[in-house]
Amino acid sequence: MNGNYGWGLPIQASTFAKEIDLGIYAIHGIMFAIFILWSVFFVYLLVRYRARPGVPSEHWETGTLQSMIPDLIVLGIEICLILFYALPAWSRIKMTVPPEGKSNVVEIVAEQFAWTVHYPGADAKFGRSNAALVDAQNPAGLDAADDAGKDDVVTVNELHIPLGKPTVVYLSSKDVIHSLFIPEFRVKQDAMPGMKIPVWFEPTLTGKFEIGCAQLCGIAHSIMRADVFVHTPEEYEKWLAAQHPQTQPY
Amino acid sequence: MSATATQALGPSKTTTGIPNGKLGVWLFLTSEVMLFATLFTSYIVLRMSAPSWPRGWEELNVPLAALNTVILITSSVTVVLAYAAACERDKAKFNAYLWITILLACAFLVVKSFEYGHKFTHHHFPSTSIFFAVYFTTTGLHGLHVILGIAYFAWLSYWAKDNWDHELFVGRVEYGGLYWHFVDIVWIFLFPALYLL
Amino acid sequence: MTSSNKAAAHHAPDVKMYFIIFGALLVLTAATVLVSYLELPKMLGITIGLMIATVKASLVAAFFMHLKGERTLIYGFLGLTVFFMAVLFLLPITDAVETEKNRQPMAVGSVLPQAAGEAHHEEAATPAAHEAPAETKKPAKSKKPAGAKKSAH
Amino acid sequence: MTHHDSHHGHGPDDFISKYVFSVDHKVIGLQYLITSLLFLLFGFILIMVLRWQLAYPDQPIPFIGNLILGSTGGVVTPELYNQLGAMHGTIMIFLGVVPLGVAAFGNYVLPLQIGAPDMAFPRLNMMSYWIYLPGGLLMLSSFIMPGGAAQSGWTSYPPLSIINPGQTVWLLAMVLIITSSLLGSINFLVTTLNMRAEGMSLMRMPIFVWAQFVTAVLLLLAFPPLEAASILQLMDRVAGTSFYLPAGLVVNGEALKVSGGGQPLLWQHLFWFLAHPEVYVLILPAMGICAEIIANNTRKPLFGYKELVGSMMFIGGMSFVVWAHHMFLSGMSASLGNFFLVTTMIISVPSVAVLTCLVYSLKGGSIRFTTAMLFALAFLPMFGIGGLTGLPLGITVTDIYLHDTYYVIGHFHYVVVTGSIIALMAGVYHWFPKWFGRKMSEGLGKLHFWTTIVCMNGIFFPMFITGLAGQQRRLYDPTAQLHNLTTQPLNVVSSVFAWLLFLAQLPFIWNFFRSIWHGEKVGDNPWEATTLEWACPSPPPHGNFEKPPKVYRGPYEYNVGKKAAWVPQHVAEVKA
Repeated sequence: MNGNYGWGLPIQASTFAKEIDLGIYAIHGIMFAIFILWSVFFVYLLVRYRARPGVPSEHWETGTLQSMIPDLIVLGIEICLILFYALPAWSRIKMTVPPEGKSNVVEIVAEQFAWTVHYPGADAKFGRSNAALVDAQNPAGLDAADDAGKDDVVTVNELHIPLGKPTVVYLSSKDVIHSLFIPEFRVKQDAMPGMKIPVWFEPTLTGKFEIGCAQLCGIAHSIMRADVFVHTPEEYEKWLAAQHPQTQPY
Repeated sequence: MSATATQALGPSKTTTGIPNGKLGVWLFLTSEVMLFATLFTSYIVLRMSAPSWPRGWEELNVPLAALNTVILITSSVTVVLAYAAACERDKAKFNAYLWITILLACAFLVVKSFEYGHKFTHHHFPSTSIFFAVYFTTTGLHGLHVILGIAYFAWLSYWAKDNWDHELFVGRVEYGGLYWHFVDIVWIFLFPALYLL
Repeated sequence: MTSSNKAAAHHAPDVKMYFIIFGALLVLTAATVLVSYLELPKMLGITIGLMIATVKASLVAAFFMHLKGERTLIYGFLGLTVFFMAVLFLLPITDAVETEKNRQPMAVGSVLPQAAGEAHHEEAATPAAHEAPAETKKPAKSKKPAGAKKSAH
Repeated sequence: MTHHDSHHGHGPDDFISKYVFSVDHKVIGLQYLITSLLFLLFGFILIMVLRWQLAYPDQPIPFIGNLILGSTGGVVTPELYNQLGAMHGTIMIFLGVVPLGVAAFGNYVLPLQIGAPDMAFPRLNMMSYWIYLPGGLLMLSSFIMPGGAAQSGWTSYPPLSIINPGQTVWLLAMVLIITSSLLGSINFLVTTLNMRAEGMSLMRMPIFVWAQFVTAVLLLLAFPPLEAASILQLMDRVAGTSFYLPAGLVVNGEALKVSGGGQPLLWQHLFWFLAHPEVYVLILPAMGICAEIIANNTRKPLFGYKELVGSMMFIGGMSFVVWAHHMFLSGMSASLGNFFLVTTMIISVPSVAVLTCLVYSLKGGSIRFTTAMLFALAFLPMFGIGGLTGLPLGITVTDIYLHDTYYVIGHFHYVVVTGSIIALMAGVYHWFPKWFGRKMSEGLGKLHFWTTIVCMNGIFFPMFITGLAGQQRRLYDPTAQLHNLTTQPLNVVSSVFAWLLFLAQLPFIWNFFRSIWHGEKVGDNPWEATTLEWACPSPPPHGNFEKPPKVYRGPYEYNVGKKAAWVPQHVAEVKA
């Protein structure tokens, strides 16, 4: 699906993308309306009350309440936006994480200029990892002693997820603050070192999408990208099986 | 000293009736309150998010700190007595109390240097653990303020010799006192927070 | 007399009061130290310690700093500062409390600052979640951070 | 008031204490003016180089490329790109707009407007400039330090700011600048409260003085937390502590030798605790200047003086509880996100109130379109766009998508550049006659106005489109990511307009310096204004007023029911 980016918002490829876009379009609609009204009134005032010889200026004053009508209108709009849109959507998107039983759980560890993705494999349990064992063949530092890690799969800069069920990503970082940003899914969450933050999204389209880093993380911040492959469930199982389980060179 | 605006107006002829200097010192103290409030917030946030945090007396020397607290409280009293002496125009008593205050402040620093020296010999540096980082930074910044206080009082005692009847003299003694009481209040909160909790 | 006699007469310093306050402060200091020796439960110890400190601070502020008879403008600025200080305290601390569940020793292993060489292999640096880490066979050369040595809360 | 007369005539005479180490608020105001305008220009040059890299990634800069970047053959390296970005932000805010708006205009105009002979603490005033200047020069010198200038954004988030080179000098310079601003704010507050002319009650003070008053309170109470946070970060970098470094950081391969236990979020909280009041420190003086100019050039009192004052104080108060709308997605707890969502929406109301009052002030006026008025009028719609685009960023849900994209950059530049900076330019055109006794040329002024407004919109409006398309901010090479390819032409458009904006400033610079000596000579009150600064000769002598003025009425008495078209504040009752 890459490549069909235009000047507007990218295509909506996750369940809550529609909700976020609704908010963006609605707010921009309100903004244009307010701006147009104010501009017309502003230009009218400039033309009507420009300095003309012999026409003195006359002061007019209104009660405080009457002068605050535009502010009350803006406040009313904002209260509606908060109550009916922001609070419910925020609690749905950020504050609740779908149950791990019914969702595809993945661990992403951001580091300076790469995304290490760690899949629990068939047993849905993550093997213990240890920084001391991190090297080229073992980017996630999987500990061979732990049997849960036998069927784990580790990919770098590639995230493979199945369609049809939500994916819960446990996001953390090795060194500095990065930010997982998937434009098509409308997902963005800072990867904070020392914290493991759950982020969830449910894809609605299959295909290849792009992950970018949205927080300045050093000199190669702009080339720290990765790809998301959304497979149909069968394709995903095939892909998972094809990955040889992560063997630990002794 | 060129005739500046402060002399022209004098303290009691200001619009709000509060002398310029006093309002200025109080504003400076509010900004200092925010400075130390930030250090306390950082201490609390770091302590609450740390998996384990040693109790104050396990690492630090409480008797020495208690002595320091007594020293600072006494110096707070002697400074206010110096201000009282300045109000009653008693030059000898003023000089005596001022010098006691300066000596007590120096004693505080000496006790503090013993404490730091003891820590350094035991390889406890700010980089050893987050507890020592907070301890050294907070008490270090407080110590810096004590040094600033000593410098002000030293200048005040030198300036008092030939400006005893200067229009702003009593005010400047009061402002020094206000600053010093603030430094004492910071230590009053610092002592239990770091050593006893 | 100095022209700021208004300032002098304003709060005639009565020396006797200063010595009473001095005594009270010393007593309260002793009380703080004694309370800490009682090995009270943590939260109770904190609240008592801070209450005593607040009483001492208000004594110093009210009498030594002559805040008692001060003008309302100074109270106004101090009130504003206390409000902003409260905001500066409460919000970051609520954040620290609420993100506790996300905070965890590094998934990729928490490497304690030790001599790089030999300590690596034999010590499985399992992330010390909340209990004291298992004592290793041979204590690492440099002193472990104080936090890890003593028992947790 | 015998003191006063002797004081008036006694001003310093030798060159050093008259112009360099002067304690006269007017000279210090001009020193701040020239220094901050130069810093603004330097910060602008930095971003022009950066915009070349954004428009044409990895291609050498023609003509001057080898001159300035000889070592790399004219190509902007990633390290230099990050330095340019971080230093552009730092210089423009802390060394450019705040000193210009608060220190330059505040120092010069505020004492005049309240009828004071000078600041409350003249020596402290001088000291604050002479701490600001070394702070600024130290910040500039960080470019030639080993490791270069700061490279982790003007927000210097740890752990990146602790791992990256160049941040130590940035922190030291910041501590100096913060100390200078603190001393300045104490001076402003005491002067405004204590040294007002007789009869100048709080509700008779001009709006500009109110704006500076609220700004000084913000500076006084918001800067110390950043000073403490900077000291903690300085300890992290120099003394090896780990206030902001959690345990177990692995930086390109090996573990970081730190004791751990730190919290990166702690820095973000403390930094934004300052930085949000800071952005109101940027905009409040601009609002004050626009209010003065609009009242003067519509020849009528401002609409809703009490509402304006109330709104400014409400902005000042609320600005301390909104800071974490910068941190909705930074790992902060989501429920706190809701709290800051609500406070952010509340604080947007007084900004709308100020705009409403200023636009309503035009109704019923007889508007003179001087250059200063053109700039002040342009402030209204431009700041309107800036404010409105803040709405989707303030709402938590839409911020998920728009956070850290070019939409954010468009938003805050519309507020700061087409908001504060053009208002400050308006202030220069408006008060120039008071400073030098001569007027700046209106022709060059109008040329400067129209070209600047067009170029500014040309730079920042495309940023909304690139932001909506998802281009992240601070990208060295946007074309490295597929979703930014289609909006790359917009980056070129912004860059071209940025370079044109530099050309548009040349008439202003020429006009400014030529008019000091060759501008059209004018009397004490060329704009026929009623506020007190026009009651003293221009340029005002040392001690400002022959005898301290008395104030009889509000600041903007333009033909309010009396026969005279306008009645200055200090004139006694007009004879029937």
